[in-house]
Amino acid sequence: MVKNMTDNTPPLKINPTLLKRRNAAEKRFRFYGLAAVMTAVLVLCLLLTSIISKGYTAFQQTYILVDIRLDAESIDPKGTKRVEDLAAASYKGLLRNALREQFPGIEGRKAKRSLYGLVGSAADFDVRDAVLDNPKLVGTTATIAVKSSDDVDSFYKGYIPRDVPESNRKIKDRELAWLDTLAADDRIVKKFNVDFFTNGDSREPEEAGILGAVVGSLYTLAITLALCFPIGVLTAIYLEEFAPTNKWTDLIEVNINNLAAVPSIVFGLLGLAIFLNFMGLPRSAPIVGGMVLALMTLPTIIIASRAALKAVPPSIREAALGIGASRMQTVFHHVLPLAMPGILTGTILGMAQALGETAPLLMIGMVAFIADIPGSMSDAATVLPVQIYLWADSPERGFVEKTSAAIMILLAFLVVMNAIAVILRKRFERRW
Amino acid sequence: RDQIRIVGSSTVFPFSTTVAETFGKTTGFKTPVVESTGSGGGMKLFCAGVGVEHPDITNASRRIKASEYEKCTKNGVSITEVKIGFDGIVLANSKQSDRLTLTKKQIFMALAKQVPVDGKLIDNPYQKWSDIDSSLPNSKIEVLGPPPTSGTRDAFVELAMEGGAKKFDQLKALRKSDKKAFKAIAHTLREDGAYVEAGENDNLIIQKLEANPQALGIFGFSFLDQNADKIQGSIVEGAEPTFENIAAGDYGVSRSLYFYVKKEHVGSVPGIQEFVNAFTNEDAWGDEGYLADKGLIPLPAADREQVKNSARGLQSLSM
Amino acid sequence: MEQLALFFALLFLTVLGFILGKGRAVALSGHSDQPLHSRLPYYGLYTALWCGLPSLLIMAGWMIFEPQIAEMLVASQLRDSDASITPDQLTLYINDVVNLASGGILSREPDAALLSAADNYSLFRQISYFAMAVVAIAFSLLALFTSLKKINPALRARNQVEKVVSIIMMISSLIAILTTVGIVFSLIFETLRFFDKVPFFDFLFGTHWSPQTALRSDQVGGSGSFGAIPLFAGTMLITFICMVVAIPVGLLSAIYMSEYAGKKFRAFAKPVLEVLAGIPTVVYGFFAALTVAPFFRESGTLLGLSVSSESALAAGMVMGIMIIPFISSLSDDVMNSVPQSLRDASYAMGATKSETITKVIIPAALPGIVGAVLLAMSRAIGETMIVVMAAGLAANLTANPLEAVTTVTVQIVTLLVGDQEFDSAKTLAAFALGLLLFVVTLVMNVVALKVVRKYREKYD
Amino acid sequence: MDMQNYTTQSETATSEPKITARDVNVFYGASQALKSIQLDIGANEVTSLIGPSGCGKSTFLRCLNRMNDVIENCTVEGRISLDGVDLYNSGLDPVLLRARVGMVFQKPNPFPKSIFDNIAYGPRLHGTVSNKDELDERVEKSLRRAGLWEEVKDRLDKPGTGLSGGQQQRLCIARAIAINPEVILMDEPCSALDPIATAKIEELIDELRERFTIVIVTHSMQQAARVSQRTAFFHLGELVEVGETDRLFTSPQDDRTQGYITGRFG
Amino acid sequence: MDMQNYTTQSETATSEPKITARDVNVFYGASQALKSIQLDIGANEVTSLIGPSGCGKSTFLRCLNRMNDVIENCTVEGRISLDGVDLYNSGLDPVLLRARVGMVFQKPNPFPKSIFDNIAYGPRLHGTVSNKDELDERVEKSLRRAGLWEEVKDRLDKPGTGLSGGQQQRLCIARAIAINPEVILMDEPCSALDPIATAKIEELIDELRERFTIVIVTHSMQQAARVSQRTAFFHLGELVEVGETDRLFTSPQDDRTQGYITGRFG
Ligand SMILES: Nc1ncnc2c1ncn2[C@@H]1O[C@H](COP(=O)(O)OP(=O)(O)OP(=O)(O)O)[C@@H](O)[C@H]1O
Ligand SMILES: Nc1ncnc2c1ncn2[C@@H]1O[C@H](COP(=O)(O)OP(=O)(O)OP(=O)(O)O)[C@@H](O)[C@H]1O
Ligand SMILES: [Mg+2]
Ligand SMILES: [Mg+2]
Ligand SMILES: O=P([O-])([O-])[O-]
Repeated sequence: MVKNMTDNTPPLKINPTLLKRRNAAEKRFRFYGLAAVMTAVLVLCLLLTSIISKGYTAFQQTYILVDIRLDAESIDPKGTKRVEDLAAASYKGLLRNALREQFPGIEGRKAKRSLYGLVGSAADFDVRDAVLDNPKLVGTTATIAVKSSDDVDSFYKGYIPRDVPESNRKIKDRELAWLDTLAADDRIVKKFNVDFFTNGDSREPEEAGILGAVVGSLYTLAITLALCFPIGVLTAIYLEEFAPTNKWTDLIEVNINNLAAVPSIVFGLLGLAIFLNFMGLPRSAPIVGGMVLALMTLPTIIIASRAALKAVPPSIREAALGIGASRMQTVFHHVLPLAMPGILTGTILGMAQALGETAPLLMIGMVAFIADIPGSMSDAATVLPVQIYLWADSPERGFVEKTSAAIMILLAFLVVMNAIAVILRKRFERRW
Repeated sequence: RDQIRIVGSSTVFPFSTTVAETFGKTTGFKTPVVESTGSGGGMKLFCAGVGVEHPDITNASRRIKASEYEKCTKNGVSITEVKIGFDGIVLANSKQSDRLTLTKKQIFMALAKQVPVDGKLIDNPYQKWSDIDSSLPNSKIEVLGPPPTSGTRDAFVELAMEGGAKKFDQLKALRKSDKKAFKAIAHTLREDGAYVEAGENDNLIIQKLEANPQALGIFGFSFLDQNADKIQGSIVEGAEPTFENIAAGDYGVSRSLYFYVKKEHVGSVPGIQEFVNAFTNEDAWGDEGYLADKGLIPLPAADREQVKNSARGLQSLSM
Repeated sequence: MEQLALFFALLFLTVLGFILGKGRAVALSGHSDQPLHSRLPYYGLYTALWCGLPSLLIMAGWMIFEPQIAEMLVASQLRDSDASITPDQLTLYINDVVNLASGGILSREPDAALLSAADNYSLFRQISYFAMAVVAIAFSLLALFTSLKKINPALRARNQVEKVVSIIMMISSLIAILTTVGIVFSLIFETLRFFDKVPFFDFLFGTHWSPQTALRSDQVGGSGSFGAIPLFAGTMLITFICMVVAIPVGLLSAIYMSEYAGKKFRAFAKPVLEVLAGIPTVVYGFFAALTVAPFFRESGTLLGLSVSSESALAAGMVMGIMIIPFISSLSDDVMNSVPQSLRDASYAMGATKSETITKVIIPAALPGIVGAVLLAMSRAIGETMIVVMAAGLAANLTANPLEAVTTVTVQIVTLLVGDQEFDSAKTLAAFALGLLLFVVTLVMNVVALKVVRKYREKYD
Repeated sequence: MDMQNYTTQSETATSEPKITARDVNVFYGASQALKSIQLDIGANEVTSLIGPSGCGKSTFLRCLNRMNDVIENCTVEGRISLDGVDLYNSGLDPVLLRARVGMVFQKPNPFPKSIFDNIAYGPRLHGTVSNKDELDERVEKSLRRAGLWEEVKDRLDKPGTGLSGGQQQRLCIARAIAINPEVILMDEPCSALDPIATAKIEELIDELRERFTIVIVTHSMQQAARVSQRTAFFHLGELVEVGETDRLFTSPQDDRTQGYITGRFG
Repeated sequence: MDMQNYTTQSETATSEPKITARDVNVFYGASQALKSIQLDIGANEVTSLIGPSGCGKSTFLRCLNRMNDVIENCTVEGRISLDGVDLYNSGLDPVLLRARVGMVFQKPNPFPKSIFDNIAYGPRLHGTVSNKDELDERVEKSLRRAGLWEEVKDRLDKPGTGLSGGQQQRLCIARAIAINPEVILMDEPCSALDPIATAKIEELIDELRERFTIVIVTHSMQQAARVSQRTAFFHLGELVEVGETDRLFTSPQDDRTQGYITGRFG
């Protein structure tokens, strides 16, 4: 053995140029980090601003106050005053009469059509609702607020400029004059658009609502979460903590990673083949959509959970095993809680993806026009991204703001969904 | 199942859904579920068989093909065809630029992959509209249109491109001798960037047109109708794409829209007959019906009468 | 809703099983000199599992098969009375019967036969429900008694319970395998049909992709228009651009959040970034097509570059933004769980924070980070909407990010949702593309696994 | 090899052996860490394992409660039995084994939980307490016996990872004895402790010995002499010599032992 | 308070003080771990810190190279200076400080890298070696001085985490001295070492003292007596007494010191 190893190297001389470089590198690194976060946040703000600025107007709706003569003969000829009879009556004619009375002297079918076009195509239902609310109105002349058409609505929201040539304008000069008269009479009012939150889909922008899609998303994602979270976490635990390390486990691992790269529409094909054609489940149903999305989300959760489990230091496992805990107990008492933040992150990302996905649903019939609000998991339903996709593809101009508003609802949905996971994740977080 | 299921063309989708919604509101039946699967996808589902798991109606932006008909028959499906109206396919650009006046021949020259020049077929050499005809603007040829998988594109090449190709004597001769070769030339759009495959979201195309006044877009008439304040349709063969021109058949690039009813389901799935009646009602598909507001170009009144009778009588289609 | 009642009944029995099982164990531990093998709750769980699991499975199975049986019954009845009816008509007839029985809307006035069939049907359903309830509850009770009887100090209750849990775990991991099998099967037949029409090598090595041409000329594949190379090249190009954006931004964000930022900032920034993953892709598509792409085109024009209005660059970049949270959040989590003692060791050597991060923390967290990057990349490969809207659908074989390209996934989607024909090569190509992509990513993942194995550092 | 051989190498335990190890070989991957170890560990006595760093003491200790199972590339050969039951080949549940054979690890490894929960984990796990009061009592008693109670009684709900090195070590001792295992394996339990705390732990060991069997790894020969009845000396993976502690320290039979205890070793 | 006060409490260092601590208070959250510590640490000598477990030795040590900065709720008050430069309030770069003031932690914490890379980490970081040969040489020398070379020379590319407890501890010592810091802080560097390895490390410390300043925490009073010139006794967060090692052990002035070194403490 070397006895004399006395070291004569001088104490560490800090090389000032190197130190300067290192410090500069440090500053740069930190700055890059902050810049990265800020870039991402900035882009998000940009996106959100553009969505909100386009969509906030959808929460308001323009109404026209019309004096309607609700003569009993046409509404309630038998005079029963029963709700069913009042509901079954036709109010379209009354509304049209009222409009003609408002602007007497309009001749010609074209002119009449454009006059009727001032109010929404389902404006007669506003009249009906007013009558049902207060059956005493029958026989009187009442001032009732009816929805304006989407063009009029757009005009009052400033989407249709006044000072352009008539040919470039959706509201023609004649209609403009009528509207000005109405406005001068204080007959144009804006109200909060309740229908947007309580209606299902419609082909008329002013009637279209988001509720059907929200309920559909709720059902679908409930199924997705109920399936993919437990299955994903259990799979991750099995692979990470229990499975013997051999070729098979490698195969499963590669396989799961690979599933993440399978285009989502292929999951739709799978769902079509298995759930619809083989198992005979109903088309367009949230239950099928939920299962398909669960299969799609599974790899995300598994991969994130495995990474989180792997990151728990072995000494903690040893401590528990050394006390006589079984592997299962060790995992569920110690490892899993410590891995929870990562698992929840995976869940957040996976569910966010599931919430925004359209392509796989195409194959199983959820990209559809469905006006009725789904009442159960096996009723036909759409989901929010599908609604957005359909509205974005509609020719009517009024759907532009609805599309953005629907995106806002989807993001709100996302935030609420994530909030729970984010709070949980914070509670589980600790360093060791 | 007590709800009608409709699948099929994305072009017919807006009309079909409008009728479905009104039908749901005004009758005791549930609102039909309408899926947008594309004409071909719809046919595939529709012809797969009879039974609750198969759709009752399919929409199509083209007539059913013989192969599809055979498949249907093979699977025991007998169908009633309902032609509902026309859709104009328009070439449009931003109002910031001048309106174009084109012939089909010019469209062909602008968009075909190979064009005859001095008797020889060569790769399309035209980069600017003015290269084709000096009366056209001196701007780059840039046309945004649907991908090969779209029915709209099918119709466009058939109507505009083929029509243009026929104007060349050489190609006309070829058509007689070798129909396939002719079609291959007439139907192949150039792939050097002048024709941009822009997906099937027509609103996106319109917004892209606004951003890029040089560009032309290809899409259905209803989008032009709704966005008349921003874009203008090019005049083709002397006719502007207006409601009246298309309805009268003056505007050459237009196609018929259909839906097909599965007869076996009538009487089993509630409401099919009533739905057909609602669709073929003047309130809906008439000259002043609500579908016209949505951009559907109605059939001439006589045709309407005839189609209505055959549809309501559920006459079987035979090919 | 009757099923729900039964479900709750079984749930009740399960809870009861737990209580009784535990109670029996308590009693045993009271007057038995042999100590119990497991803790008391495990005996409860043991009984509960026996009470609940099998009968719930019975119930589930019953509910899956019972309607089929009921319909078969109606069908056989009908066939007896009318032999000429075809199977297709049968399903419609059954639909009527079911509608009638469940009080739904009817398509026609019910005739006597229909009414009686509906009566029979509802009767059968009632009997069946009753039978199911009896069987499930009987089984549950039986299991309760036998398992209670089995409880003795030597019963390895914990091991039994854990065994059940581990079986459930194994089944869970089987689902991933089954999904893969399902995917392969739902692609393979169509793919084989496709290769009947298009030669395998033309598809694999062809450099021209134009499915429409081939179809219209009715001499499919002859022109070599089904060459998948441009699609895979496009996929690679876009994915590459996407990762060039997402990896640095994501990783640096993760580093900043886990190592530099204060608790509050992190608690705020992390969920905010995660919103990026949840914005629907249509929104990104519009953003890419209407904001980013024109911006590139105009800047390109200023620089004298020709940038097409649909470019791989715009689509890739926006896609990169979308997948940032996949990298940032997952990497942040794994870096956060690197033990503090390792940081201490590095700091004490006079390392700056950034040196500690790059030399100690990232290597220690590498498997997790690579996993996150692979996951993000997978998402990029699978994304459609943004590419359709911003990069177009034209299959160009180019490495120039300023040109339009298309990706495999986009082609799969457009082929599947576009106008299709039965058995045309065009439609079948979607399946072949899907399968080929599957194989390609599989190879990629195998390589990645090998690499990670090699560089893995195990701490503690 | 026959039994005669062993006795020359390792005197039989003073009492009936609680644990017997025969021909134990341990490998980490390809490298052998323990070579053919034969050792009896007597019941109700303290056996100390001594030897230079890296000689395999911890490895041997971890064989006794099968903690080596969790190390990926570690293989154990040979036969180790507890009360005559083979630990490795008789289908014995390692979980039960570890509940009977408690362990204090060389590096303190408290759970990232509160001090209370650290101690309470074992009793809760094995259900050896029936109510909260008993649990409180058990926690307090364990902490007291490990000499930690006074220091932490006001902060039982604070994380165990926020303790000083020596406190963590005592916490781990308290955690191990809280479940009253039959055998306690301690890997340098006093390495981070001051003399007073050490004395306290030694006292504890002495007290535990009356009812339990204890194996302790230590580097302090004084400590080995103070607390153990028998001592085993390991060197380079071999068990060089084992015998009554007094005997081993006063008249070692092997040169290597001699060298080690007189500090002449190199 | 004036300077007079300090000298009564803590004799001035034998040589010019390298580090001076004045009025140092350290808090973990609300609880105070160190109370008004005044201490001078002389250059080129070994100062040992002794005291019962949990009294704040590690905490004090970690103040000297600002390792407490990384503990979330830890606040340090008072003034500590190295060569007259205030560590906390003068804008001194802690990174630079830590390069000059090396540390060996109480719990060995090797990087999950190869043994070679563990040692090479520091020299590479500070660019103190210019080529591979020099680096190899530096690694070998450091390992030799820590007495680990013979045991690991064949497995330099194996992970440092696969070493035994004592080996890990020596690895960490080797890692710290590989960058030749001016001051070396060692928190119980021999806790997991056998007597021979301990002797080796003590020899190293003695040798290092010639050119460096060393602060060592130890529980072994013998070790403190053997290696250190000055000893400081901590108790319950207070610095009770500090002085020349011989003096402190032979004639402690404080009762508490007396109690601790004679082992009567409770
Ligand atoms: N991170 C922390 N959070 C809260 N309290 C702490 C933390 N670290 C140490 N303490 C407390 O501060 C006091 C001093 O701890 P320190 O680690 O300095 O003790 P020590 O003298 O090194 O003891 P030992 O010899 O056991 O290592 C102890 O009471 C300890 O519990
Ligand atoms: N996980 C492991 N992988 C590979 N080798 C290991 C591992 N653990 C220990 N070894 C090696 O096995 C030998 C015995 O290690 P062990 O931990 O049993 O020593 P020890 O006697 O406890 O030493 P110490 O007193 O230093 O703790 C050593 O050479 C060590 O390097
Ligand atoms: Mg050891
Ligand atoms: Mg300490
Ligand atoms: O959906 P298509 O109308 O294009 O078939």
